[in-house]
Amino acid sequence: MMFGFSCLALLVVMGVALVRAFAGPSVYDRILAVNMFGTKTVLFLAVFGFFTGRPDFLDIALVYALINFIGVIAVLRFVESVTHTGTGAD
Amino acid sequence: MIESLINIILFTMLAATSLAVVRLHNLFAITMLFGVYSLLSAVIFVELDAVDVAFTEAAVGAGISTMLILSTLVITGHHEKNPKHGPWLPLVVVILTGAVLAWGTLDMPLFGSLDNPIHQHVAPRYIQDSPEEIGIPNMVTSVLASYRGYDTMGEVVVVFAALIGVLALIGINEKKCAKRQYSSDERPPRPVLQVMSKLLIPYIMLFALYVQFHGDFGPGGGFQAGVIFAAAIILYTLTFSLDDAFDLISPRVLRPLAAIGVLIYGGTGIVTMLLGGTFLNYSVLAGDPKSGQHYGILAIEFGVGLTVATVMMLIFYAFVSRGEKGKVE
Amino acid sequence: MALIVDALSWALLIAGVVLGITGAIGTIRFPDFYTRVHASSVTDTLCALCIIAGLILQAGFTLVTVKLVFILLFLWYTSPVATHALVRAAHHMGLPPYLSNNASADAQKGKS
Amino acid sequence: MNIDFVGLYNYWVVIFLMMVGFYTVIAYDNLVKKVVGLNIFQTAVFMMYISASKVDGGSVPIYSESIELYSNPLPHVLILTAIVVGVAITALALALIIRIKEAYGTINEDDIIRMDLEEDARRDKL
Repeated sequence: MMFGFSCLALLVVMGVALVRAFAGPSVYDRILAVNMFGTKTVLFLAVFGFFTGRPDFLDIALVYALINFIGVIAVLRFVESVTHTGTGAD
Repeated sequence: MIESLINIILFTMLAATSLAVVRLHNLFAITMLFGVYSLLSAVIFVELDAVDVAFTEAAVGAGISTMLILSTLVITGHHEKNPKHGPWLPLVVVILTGAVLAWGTLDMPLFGSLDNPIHQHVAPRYIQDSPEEIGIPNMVTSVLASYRGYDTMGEVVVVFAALIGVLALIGINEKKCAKRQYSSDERPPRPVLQVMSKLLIPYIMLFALYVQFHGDFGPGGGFQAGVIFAAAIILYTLTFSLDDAFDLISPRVLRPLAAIGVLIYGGTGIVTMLLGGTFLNYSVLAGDPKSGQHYGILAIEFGVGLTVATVMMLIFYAFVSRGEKGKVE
Repeated sequence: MALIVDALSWALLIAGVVLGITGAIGTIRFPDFYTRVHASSVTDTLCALCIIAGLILQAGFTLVTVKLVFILLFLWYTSPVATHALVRAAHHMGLPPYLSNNASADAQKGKS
Repeated sequence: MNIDFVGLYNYWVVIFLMMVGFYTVIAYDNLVKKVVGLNIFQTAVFMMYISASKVDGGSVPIYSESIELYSNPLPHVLILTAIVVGVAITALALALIIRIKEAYGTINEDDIIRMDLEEDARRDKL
């Protein structure tokens, strides 16, 4: 039961991060929101494994963390390499 | 109760993300949200018990697709022109099609019901007999590598064919840029990232090996492991430079390895035929059919992992070298 | 004994979730990018620690615990680095911070 | 009529995603955005299959002695295959887009069609 409620609360946090990702306004705000969404999702996956009673599949959370990190680095790299006009706002 | 609530929230978030992807006009923002969309669908796959699929989607779908779209945007530019024609005609077409499909769902078997027709045929046999017949607990791996081995072989060939297509279309520019020397009072770019990726990359590769060989018992296998291995090199390329990555693993080495992976897969099939079995029937590989299946699955998963890892690295090299160094002369 | 462990793990989970929600509110309510980074990144590490410690108490000494520790280490390792890279990039590209003596900020104050 | 909201919600979202992807492909001119739309459509199909494979009270199809009921592993295999093929197709499409950008200087479909038509008209005159 406890795990279920933790899952729901983490979903709320993920939803809020998504709102920030939709709203922007600058590219960096979006990257921040995506990064935060990713870390909270890793935690969600970990808790969800316990919620369903089969917590042996935490490898997915690890891969998720890894891909999320590499994704953020890649976005930064490519945003840097395209010379941006002004403040990086949309 | 909580389960269906989580399900509904996740699906709603997915729908909202897809809508945001379409509404934005900065292609970088679109790509980022598309990455979120992929990762979110991976979470939904976990929630729907499809851990292997989630693993693949997180690694292949979210990681590689996003990376490729980003490196394409470097070449094509990231601002979208406003469409000249109004949205009304496509909107009408889409709403009509959607309405018809939604009407069709009313006859669908309900989500989660056990009497859904797809649970009646073939699947019960896999679920009941595969742990006995193949001897490995992960049913998805048994079906993927053994029962439907032809299918997976075709898929590996498709991935290889895509590599050939990409290399034919854009190629890899292996010309070295002049090495930049840093004077003593000037720091190299991204020092923090470089140090941490140096520390991290060996563990990522170790984790890839774990995923490769643990695929029989948990989620994982050649596809996922290959992509994670490629992700380590991609991280290296991103934090250092393309030339450094070429020094580390040259495309000259990778190209034959991609073909060797496919050959290992096909060769396993040939060996089973030579030993008197049918193509890709691993039971003949050892005296005991179960150990034979084990050896066979290990061999073909290795082939899959090798091909996928090298293909992903080569495709990434191709896109990034096109962006940084221009056309192949 | 089991009850104490349960209660402790629940308390840790609740603490982690509350921290997460605090950070989320921060990212929505704060006025500009740099303050939002502060809100999310500071809560991130402790939130991860609390939740994963709570789960470890539930899991006991198994492979699951080892994996949880790896996830925690990975998050602790990558999350600050990502934040660092992000803020550094934003600063280099000239994203202006929101300052109280900023002309635009004063104009906003005057409006509200 | 009695409609089971929880039982059909997944399918409705799947249809919504499909239509969003379809709309992106037919209404926008930017080729990269079209590829993203195709990917959204594709993910909708994945969701459809995986939703159908879920069994209430079932568990991950990895054998364990304490588990009685498993979700259907067959759609998982099909979709796992489809995801990797999808990425291969995306890579090929993006490579084509890069070539189009180099040949035409734009990735806007309208401009490309206009340039093609002008080229045809010029050839006809000759």
